[in-house]
Amino acid sequence: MTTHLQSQPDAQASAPVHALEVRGLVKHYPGVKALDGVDLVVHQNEVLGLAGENGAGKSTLLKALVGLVRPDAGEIWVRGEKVRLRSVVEAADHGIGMVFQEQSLVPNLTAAENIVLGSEGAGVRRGLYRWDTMRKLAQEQLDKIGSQIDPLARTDTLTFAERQMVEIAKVLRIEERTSHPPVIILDEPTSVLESAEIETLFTQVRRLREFASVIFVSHRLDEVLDVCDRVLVLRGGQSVGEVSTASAAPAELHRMMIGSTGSEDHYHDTAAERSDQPLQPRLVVKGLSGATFRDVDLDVHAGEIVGIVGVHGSGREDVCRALFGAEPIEAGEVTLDGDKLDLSGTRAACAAGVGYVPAERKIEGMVGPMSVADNMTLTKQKSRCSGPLVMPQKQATLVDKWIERLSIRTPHRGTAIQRLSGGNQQKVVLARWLVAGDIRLLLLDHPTRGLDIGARSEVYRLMRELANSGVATVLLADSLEEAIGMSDRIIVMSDGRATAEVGCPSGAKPTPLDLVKEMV
Amino acid sequence: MTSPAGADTEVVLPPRPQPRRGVSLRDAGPPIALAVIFLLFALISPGFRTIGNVQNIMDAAAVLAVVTCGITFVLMMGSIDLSAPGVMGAAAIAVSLLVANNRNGNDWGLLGVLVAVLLAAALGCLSGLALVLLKVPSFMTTLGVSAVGLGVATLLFGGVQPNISDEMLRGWAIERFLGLAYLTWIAFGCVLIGWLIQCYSRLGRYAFAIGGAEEVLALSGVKVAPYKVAVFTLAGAFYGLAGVMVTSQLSAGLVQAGKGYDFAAITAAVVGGTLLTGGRGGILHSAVGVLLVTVLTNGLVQVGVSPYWQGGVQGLIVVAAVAAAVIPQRRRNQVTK
Amino acid sequence: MKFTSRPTAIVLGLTLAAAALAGCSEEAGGSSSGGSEAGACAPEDVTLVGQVRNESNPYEAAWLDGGDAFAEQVGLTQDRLTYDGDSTRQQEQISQLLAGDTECLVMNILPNGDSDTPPIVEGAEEAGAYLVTQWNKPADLNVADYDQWLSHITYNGVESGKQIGDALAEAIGGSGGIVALQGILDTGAAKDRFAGLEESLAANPDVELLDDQTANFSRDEALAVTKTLLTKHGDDLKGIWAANDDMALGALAALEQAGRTDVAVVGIDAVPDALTAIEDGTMTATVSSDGPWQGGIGLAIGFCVATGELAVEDIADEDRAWFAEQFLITGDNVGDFTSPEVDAADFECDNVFSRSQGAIS
Amino acid sequence: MSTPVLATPDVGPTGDTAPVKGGPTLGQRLTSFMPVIALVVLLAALTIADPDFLTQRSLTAAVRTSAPLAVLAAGATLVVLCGGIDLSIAALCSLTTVLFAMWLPDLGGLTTLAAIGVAAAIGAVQGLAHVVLRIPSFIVTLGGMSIFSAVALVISDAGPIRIVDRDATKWLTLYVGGVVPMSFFVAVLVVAAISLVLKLTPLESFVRATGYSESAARLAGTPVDLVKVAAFTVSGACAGLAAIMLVSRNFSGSPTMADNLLLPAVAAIVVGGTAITGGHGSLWRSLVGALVITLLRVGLPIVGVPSAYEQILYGAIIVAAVALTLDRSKVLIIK
Repeated sequence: MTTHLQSQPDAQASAPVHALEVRGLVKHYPGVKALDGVDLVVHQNEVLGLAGENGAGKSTLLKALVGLVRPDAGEIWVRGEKVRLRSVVEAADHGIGMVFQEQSLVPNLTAAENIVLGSEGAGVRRGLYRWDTMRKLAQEQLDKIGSQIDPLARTDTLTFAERQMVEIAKVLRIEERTSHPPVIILDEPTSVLESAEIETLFTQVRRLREFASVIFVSHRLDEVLDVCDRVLVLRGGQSVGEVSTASAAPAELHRMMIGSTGSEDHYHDTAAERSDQPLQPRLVVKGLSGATFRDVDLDVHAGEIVGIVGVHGSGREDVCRALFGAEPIEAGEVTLDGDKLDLSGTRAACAAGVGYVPAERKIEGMVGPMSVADNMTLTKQKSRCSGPLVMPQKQATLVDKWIERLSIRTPHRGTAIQRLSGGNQQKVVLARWLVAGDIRLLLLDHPTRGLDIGARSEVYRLMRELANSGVATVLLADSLEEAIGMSDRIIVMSDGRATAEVGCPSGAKPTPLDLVKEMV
Repeated sequence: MTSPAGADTEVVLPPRPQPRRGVSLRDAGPPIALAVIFLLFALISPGFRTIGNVQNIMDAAAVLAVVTCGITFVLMMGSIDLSAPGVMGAAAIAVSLLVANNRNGNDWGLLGVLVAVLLAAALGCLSGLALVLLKVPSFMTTLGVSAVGLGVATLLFGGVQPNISDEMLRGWAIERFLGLAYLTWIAFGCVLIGWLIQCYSRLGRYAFAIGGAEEVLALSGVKVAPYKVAVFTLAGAFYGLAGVMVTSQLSAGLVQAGKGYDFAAITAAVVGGTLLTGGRGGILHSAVGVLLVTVLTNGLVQVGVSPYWQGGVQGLIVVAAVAAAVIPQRRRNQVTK
Repeated sequence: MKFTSRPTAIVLGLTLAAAALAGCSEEAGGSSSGGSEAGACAPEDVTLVGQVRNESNPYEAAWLDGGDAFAEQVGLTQDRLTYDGDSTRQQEQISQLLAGDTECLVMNILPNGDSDTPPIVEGAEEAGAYLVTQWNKPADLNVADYDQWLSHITYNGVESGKQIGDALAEAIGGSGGIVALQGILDTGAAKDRFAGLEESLAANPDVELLDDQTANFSRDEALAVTKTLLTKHGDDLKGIWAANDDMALGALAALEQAGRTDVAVVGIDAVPDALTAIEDGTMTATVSSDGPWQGGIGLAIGFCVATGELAVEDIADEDRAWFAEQFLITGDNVGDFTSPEVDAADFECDNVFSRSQGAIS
Repeated sequence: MSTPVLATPDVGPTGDTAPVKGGPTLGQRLTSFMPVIALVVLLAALTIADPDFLTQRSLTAAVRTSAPLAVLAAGATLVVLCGGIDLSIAALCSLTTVLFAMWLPDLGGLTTLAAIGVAAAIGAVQGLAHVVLRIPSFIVTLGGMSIFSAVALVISDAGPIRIVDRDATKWLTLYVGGVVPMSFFVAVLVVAAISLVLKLTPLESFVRATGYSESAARLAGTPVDLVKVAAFTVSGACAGLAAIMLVSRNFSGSPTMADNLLLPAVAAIVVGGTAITGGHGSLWRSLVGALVITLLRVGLPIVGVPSAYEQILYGAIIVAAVALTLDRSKVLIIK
């Protein structure tokens, strides 16, 4: 048991004063105990990692620290002073600021405005903007992190990564509010970043440590170990232990997070039953061209997982959407099991047994206010209908069956899907294509984005099982490792064309470096 | 990069096009439509292409322009405002009773105008307060406030038409500067002020931001509610001024001074490129929209289209103009509300 | 407000179906139909109702005030109803009114348009309320066919349109171009008046109608339309014929703004502002419609019948639908009309038809 | 977990398939009945102001009055549930009254069906314009509003057309069971029929998915475009039916007859608690909303509120009613 539970903080002992300390924080939601007595200490000038599965209470804890959630019990101490945080502003006044996981910038304002939003200071005098001052203020923040972004660019013209930089620049504004060293919380900052920017970010985090304390949350454990001084592990709303990053390995962290020894085979690469591959590929794409891709050839056999990798702007997302009929094509022919696939719209694709899991789950993947059951049966009417009529009993039985089969954690099939955790939402979205049992081709666009290790692992297992049962899968992976781990074959795309194909059989996987060479 | 597991599939940053600061197709559509329609009418009708008629179009657009200035800020927030008829009616009656008139001995002059505009602003404020305090959608609060405004106007009206004899206010509609009535210059002033507010004030920028991503403002510690109330108040003030302008044109205070201006202004704003979902467009877009609508109205009369058909032709052209603007930008999975 | 469960939905559906089968009837249960005995009412039991479009225009406000004056004369009060120029709302109010106590109900109604009159008449007939309508009535609807519809009063719109048309022609010297501002296109008043103008044009062949546009009886719209017409026709335009005074006043404002003083304007209704304008010489002519008298006379006829001083059978056929007296007002006689007063004598039971200019043909 | 995922799940006994029980709480049930509560409160207030108001005759009249408004609102509710708005209903209704009156002499008994059919077709055309050209529904129907008005004015020669043969609409003036006016009964029937169809088929989830999140619905293979066109078609058909009710009431068709019902109809939808942003709400709510609006339109003046105060009260009450009925847990940001 390497878990050494944190010693009970001693209120009398004034030294050393911690930058931030949390004692016995409790938060109930209807039916869920999100926080169950969490303790946490952040020292001056350290980077504290926070690890835990989805639903472990990370988000709630962070929200409590920036005043978005009011805890039911427990105390928050900032530099030896007990505080009550009722809003983001109060948290900022105490020097606590957060970079949110969901990008929280106003798209139609300039970067400069976003950076100073809510604390314009000298940028606004008597309600009037002073654009020069504002630009200067924003430039100061951007300089801190060495970013080259034009402060007067509209935010929706920036790339994802640039926007993340703007967010960090924005949160650093709290330095101007307090004379004390600030505490900066980074919630999953790397999930959407490209590797060059991740490196910049890590440099930033290390620079931040010079004058601030940082709480760093990421589902990529190696990152956590890389950049943090210490990692605190949460499970079931409690702090279950902490490790020093000097000595720990990802496997050990993982074990603490899930409470038992994790599977060694992260990607469930069982390589079973794949010898009887039919000669004819299930999906054949010939010369597919659209607005952002040209002459793409692709074939996928039944039971095969084909990964497509490519840099930003390679057009792979659009190819994926085009195969689902969600993006217009200019030329090309696509056949599925020898029949021509109608790409005129999403309906035809669904009818042909094509399924698509979009990357933007919350906007495109699910209908938030609708129930788990309705989300699951939205596509395949025969899964819930008899003739034109919905059979509630049939629907309920089927949905409950799938809730159980995929271990979807939901209070009830009638619960609105937006109240589930990300991993469970994604499982419902996947289940939508499975309920009718007629799925032939599955297009997965970043299916594990924003999911924790446990949830990822389950999604991987599901993909594996589907492939084994004969579904052809196209995967746009979150990382090269994921692509390599999951795929049987990898297509490399760049500038809208498929430029290379790399075999990726079990036991003879290429390295990420091999792929990168093909990509550039 | 110390750990290979951190490597992302998106390794290389492609060169990014410089952020657009210039005019996009979306912004260019309405002015082009305006130019095309203007030229079309000019070709067909000799009466249309006279200087006098162009002056007339500018004068006729004045009131609608001021109303649209107000409504644009509300639309930018993603809200909607149907309160113009009531607010304008109340302001029109109020101002006609406060300046020199045939009903009472008041002769407040410019102060009367100010009080009427303040009354209108207060009504606008009421819409905003109901929106943020009662959490009732603006569609309903403004509909309610419009009824309240008409009620107040009817109360003040009291059965006898108030006619104004105040020379200053009457002069606004009659006196001309550089060929245009003072009212038209006031409208220009409103557009300019509106544009300055939109670009250089926190209120304007926040209104824009509320339409873009309201929840983000809250996360950044901005209290949105006061700005919403302020935007509705500002819109009310614009309607009030428009009510005063109608009074000046007619030399009389009418309860119905604002009849029809709600939908006319929304049409103008939308035709100009302001989105009903908020976050896009602005005062200058709306100004173009106002001119477009006014040119249409004027042109159809000039060309001699039957009065029965005018409304229909106007509706058709508005739909066609918007369709022409959106068709090049259609996407397969686009959301259209 | 959702079906909470399927059984509820089905039960509800079945109930509705059963109810439908249960049968339909012509009448709402409990409604006491049929007319009340004429003359059965004590004066203090009579309910007086006046209904006009809205109180926010001077003519109709004066109408209701006239009704109040009559009510006061007989020691009652008048219920003032307005429907904001909304036909459906007028019908809704009437049907609600008739669902109440209709025993001694007297209604003086200004129907919004011709088509609104028949349902009001039928409703009153069925409920037994005494009804007088004014202005709008379909030509083929015969008042004498009904017992409870006592009378329909209007002004001869063709005549008024012609009178002001002639006055306009005279004012511009018998020749030149004029434009017409029409009222709400689907009202009888607008059509009759325009027909009158056409008669006048036929009689004055040198007067040319350059354009006709609608301004919906509205001062504001008339302003905008006139401005456009002024630029369109320029100096060819010598006169403006407006179907009511509000539009004429809007046209005057447009002329003032354009700096034109050489255009003659005529209207109809004799609202106070128009009379002032005629006194000032900026407007040429209008035709009187006496709002306060109209507001009182309808109630007076109904009151007389309800209290038994007048019997429906005794009303001559030509008094069931008649044109009220009207005058062309020009600069010469405007002084006589500037302060209209309600004359109590007009409302005496044997005097109520004294202003008749004959039956509507 | 060795079962192949794709095997069609065998339907076991239902008892052990429900993991957790959970239904709407008392509070949620209360919120869904708020429109009814608002209606009762309003009725009580009117009765206090004038005790004669609460008679069976008077209520029958009110209910009969509300029928066209209820039908108009019910149809438009479908469009609102899909996330759009239909501003053309009133003008389309006026146009249909004219068509009905013009066709009646030739078509006789078939006129009702023909008029509703044409109104539905016009609605469908608007729906197609909306989904094919991707023009916001606000603009399409705003344009439709002026176009239909113009057509109605032209074909009717700008005047009312009287109905001589009243038999074709007589059925609407009957009373069911002696108390319930047939027109209201039909309105309830229409609402029930549409609600049942929605409830019993996947359409309800299509409509809601489209309203809550159109892009997600589309990517789930939901027939978004079809659903929208269908919603506009039903809205058009309802406008047609409302037109026939108006004709039965007025014995004539007129090009401006229903024009003033637009804002009351939208108000009825919102007062019922349907979210103007789409997804959340129901037709039943709009039916109750229509009753509330009708009571306000006719009740206030009848109980003797002077016209100026009546407008002020009307404004204040509709805002208060929406404040009561809107279920804010379903709508995150109020615009």
